[in-house]
Amino acid sequence: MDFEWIRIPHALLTLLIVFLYGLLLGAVIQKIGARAGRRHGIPFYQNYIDLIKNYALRTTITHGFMFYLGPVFRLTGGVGLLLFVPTIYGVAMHENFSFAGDLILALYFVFFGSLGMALGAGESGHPYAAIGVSRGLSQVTAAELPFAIAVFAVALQYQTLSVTDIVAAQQGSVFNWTVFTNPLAVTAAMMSFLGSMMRPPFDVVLAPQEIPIGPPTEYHSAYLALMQSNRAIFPIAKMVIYMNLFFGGAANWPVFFLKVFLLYLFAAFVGVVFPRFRVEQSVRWFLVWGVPVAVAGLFWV
Amino acid sequence: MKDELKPRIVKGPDGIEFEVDPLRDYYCEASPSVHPPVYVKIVEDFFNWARSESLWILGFGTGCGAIEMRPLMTPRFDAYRFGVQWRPTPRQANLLMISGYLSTKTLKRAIRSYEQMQSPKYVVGLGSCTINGGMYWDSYNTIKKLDEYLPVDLYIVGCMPRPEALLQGFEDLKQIIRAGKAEGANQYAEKFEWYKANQKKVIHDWDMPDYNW
Amino acid sequence: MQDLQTRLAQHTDLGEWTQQRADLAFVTVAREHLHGLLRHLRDHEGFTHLVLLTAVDWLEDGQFQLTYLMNNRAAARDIGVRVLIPREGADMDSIHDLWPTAATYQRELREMFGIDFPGSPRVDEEFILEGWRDMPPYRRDFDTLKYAQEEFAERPGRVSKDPETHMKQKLYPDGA
Amino acid sequence: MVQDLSDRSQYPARNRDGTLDVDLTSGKYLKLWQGPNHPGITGNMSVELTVCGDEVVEGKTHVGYLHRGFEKLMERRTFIQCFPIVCRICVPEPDFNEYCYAAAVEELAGVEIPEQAKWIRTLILEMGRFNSLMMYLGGQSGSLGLGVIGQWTTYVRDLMLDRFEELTGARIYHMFILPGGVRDTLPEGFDARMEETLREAERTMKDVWNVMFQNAVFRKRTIGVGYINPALFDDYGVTGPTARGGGVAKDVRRDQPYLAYPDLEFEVNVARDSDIYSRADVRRRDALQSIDLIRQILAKMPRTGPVMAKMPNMLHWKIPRGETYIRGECSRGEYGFYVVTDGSGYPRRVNVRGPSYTHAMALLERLIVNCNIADVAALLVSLHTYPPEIER
Repeated sequence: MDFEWIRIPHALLTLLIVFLYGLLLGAVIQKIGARAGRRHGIPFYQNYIDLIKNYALRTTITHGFMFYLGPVFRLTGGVGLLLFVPTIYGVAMHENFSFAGDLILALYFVFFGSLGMALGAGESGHPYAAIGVSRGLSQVTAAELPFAIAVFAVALQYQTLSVTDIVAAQQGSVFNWTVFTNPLAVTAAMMSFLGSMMRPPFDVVLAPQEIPIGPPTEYHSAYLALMQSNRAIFPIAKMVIYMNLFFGGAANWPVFFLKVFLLYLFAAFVGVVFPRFRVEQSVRWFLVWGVPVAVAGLFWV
Repeated sequence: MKDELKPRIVKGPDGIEFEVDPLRDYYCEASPSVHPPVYVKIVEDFFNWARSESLWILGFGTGCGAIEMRPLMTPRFDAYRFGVQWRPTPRQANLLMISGYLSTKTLKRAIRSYEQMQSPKYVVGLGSCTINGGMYWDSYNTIKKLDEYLPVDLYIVGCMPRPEALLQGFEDLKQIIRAGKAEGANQYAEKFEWYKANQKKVIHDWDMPDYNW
Repeated sequence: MQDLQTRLAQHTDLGEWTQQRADLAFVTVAREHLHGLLRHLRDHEGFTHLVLLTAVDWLEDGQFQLTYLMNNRAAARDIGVRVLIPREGADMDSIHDLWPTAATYQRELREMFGIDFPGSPRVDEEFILEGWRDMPPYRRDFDTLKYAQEEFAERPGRVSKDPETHMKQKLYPDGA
Repeated sequence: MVQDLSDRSQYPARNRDGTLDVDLTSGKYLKLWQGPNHPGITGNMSVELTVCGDEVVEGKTHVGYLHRGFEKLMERRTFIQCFPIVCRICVPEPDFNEYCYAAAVEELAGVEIPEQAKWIRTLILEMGRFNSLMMYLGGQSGSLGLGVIGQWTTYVRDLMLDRFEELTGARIYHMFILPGGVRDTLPEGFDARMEETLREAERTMKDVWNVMFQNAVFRKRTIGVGYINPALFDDYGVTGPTARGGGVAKDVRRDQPYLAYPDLEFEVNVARDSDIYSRADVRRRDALQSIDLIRQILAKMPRTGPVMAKMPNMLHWKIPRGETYIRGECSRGEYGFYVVTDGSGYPRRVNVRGPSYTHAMALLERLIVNCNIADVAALLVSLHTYPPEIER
């Protein structure tokens, strides 16, 4: 297999675009949430400033080796996820490093960041971080289950494990999208999507009231900035997967921006009007509502 | 001093007994150091601008001033527009609002919170009671002059200061930061002995390390 | 509330009875009768709600006055039971067995007045003050202004002038 | 969901003196501080939690972070000098302090206040109650992560603060209810502007009902959680909406009417279940009731006559020896002032009885056992605690 070196700068370009768009999108979504509360909310460039400020803080303290690695793992999860799925379908420049079995790898990367975070936050020694991590892991695991089953359904449906091929199969008409060919699997996956976006009703992990903000309690300045970067990249990368698997992928940047924005908006809309579930309630919710639908989607195929 | 802070013998899960002195073993004893501006002026100016436009307040309502914080976060005044946000943990905050009188018991917590924040960090004293005791000038439990205990960048007068006054205060603080004059953290590190002596004078049961990271 | 007074007098030696309002009376009893009276009021007279328990320092008489205020909601009336105890080595029987919430009041009195309530839960724990070394602050002989001046750094105030002498000096600089 | 209350009485074991046998080095228990620097806490107080897994086995309330020694300070001030500082005792609803203090002093001095002053006082108390309940609704939903309700209710509260500002000249500390009456009459056009505010408030309350009380997740988080046995109400001195949420129609406005309440028509709001949801619902209906009462007051109140009684020279005002207790129904329960005078120009002793004093101390420490950590904040808020009135 010959490797084209030009793919590396191309992938980095994709990463940069996604990163900048992610920061912007985060602010826009926050503004939309603020409008629901009759406010104007933060300026759309606020996230960039916050990021610069956090990198510019003068002091950092550490709690040990794993404490460093936590945010690094988390960022790796986000970046890795993005790099191994095709961002824009049919444009060689933004195909990234997709290959035949990338669907499995993507599934792994979705989980990777949380694990790294668990190690890092555990090292910080703050009890709130430990509680947050234990809540987070149990909830993410539960949320992942319907998603995994839905992905199996899709893989079975198209008889491939390559994201590119799945996207290719959905081209042509809007009605070729998985959302119309297998609505049950998509419903289950969207439930899991809500769970993994860390927005209400499934954000008890980061809840400021129930425990002060969970895993990142002890993270500050550059560490926090690293996690903010991840928070810009990771949801977009995740939404790229959803978009590719269920909503026909994107053939150019404007379509990509629009679809990602709509997906994000879906999570935000649900988030604004719901309080949080407790962890055991959300786990139950995923198992009771998510998994059966996903299994039904499996049989639909 | 509380029981759990006294030196004692602890038996670990593996059955080995060892001695623990919580104040020395669980905390770091190093005192703060001065972190002067290190970059060239233009970069430092740029960073100062970023710092001023992104003020993260520690959500710690120390006194009655906290009541005017809620309107600041909500539609009428909406301080988010000006880059002011609230963070629940001191590690991530840059601005400590001392919202009103500080009883000696709260002073202890405020000092701890302040020391856990990362520099550059700013302190705003809110209301006349932080300036000279205000209504509580003869009270036996509130401090009368905040800048003896923490390096204050800005005072906002009033009892209560109105939200408009607070917004103006944020703008003034931004001016100070942009001018590079908000070096409270360094001042604290330089005059550390003096601040500690003042703090220990009013906090009688000092059961924490001298500097809380 | 005259009926109540007559009924109570059959059980207990009542001291001074003050009818403050139509629905509020204060009565003084000796400390040994207190527990029985409170129990009787609670169980038989419907005064089930302990409104507050507090102390008044009568420094001149060398006494603390403890006030137990109770409310009978059905009859819409209140009764305050006063007990006078000596200021020196003040202690009192705890009533946390009648109302669990009284333990909080007793903790406060222990700290702020120095009145001991042996047996009350957590009565010796710090409640409001932390690291307090002076005399209990709510006692009358505790001078809060003096304490504050000695304890806390103060900001020098503005120079203020007595208006009369100031105007005199201004109008008649030579002191005429 | 109802919490599983299967027998936990032996777990953890108790020592002989009744304290829990909790060995922190065993790794089984964890000690957590909720507060004072914590967004899930109402004001500046803290709860020391010992948890085992997600379950709280012991909770201790720590207060005193806001102690200013009011009761001592008032002993050093003349009766009129006390007036500006009493409102600072409780920040979110300061007017009750002014009313209780003023009424106590008037009773001891034998002053009768004019009719119009009574009505204006009632109006101010109801406006204050509405504001305080708006804070509560925002806090309760916020403690469960539903931030948007807090935005809406604080907006309405701001509108009501505008009316306060118009009437008294201040947003938070109004200092309007003087011993002897009130400072002024209503400004011109006040009724119309108040009506506008009330309409906006009613619209918002409708939204709150739809988004908060009808919300499946909110119901799931609150129904059956934080149950208080009504049999405990007397033991723990529970009053106000917390008691009314458990089916006991305790309301000082009805039981021992004061000011203009005998002339107003209202029902005491009661709910049955004594959990967080019913307490929240009682308070929501209380807020609607306040809106109705404000309308009634404005319709019925006399607009002529003095607002201040004839008072002696305030600088040399001496009040004969006596003691009294004045109570009122504030938004959280029974609020009262116990005032003792000794014939001098200064009060001998003032004791403030705030409802949070009993709710947040003894009652909370009992309720918090076996509670999930995620519910602690919601439970605490549902008792509607304002720490400054605990420690004063």
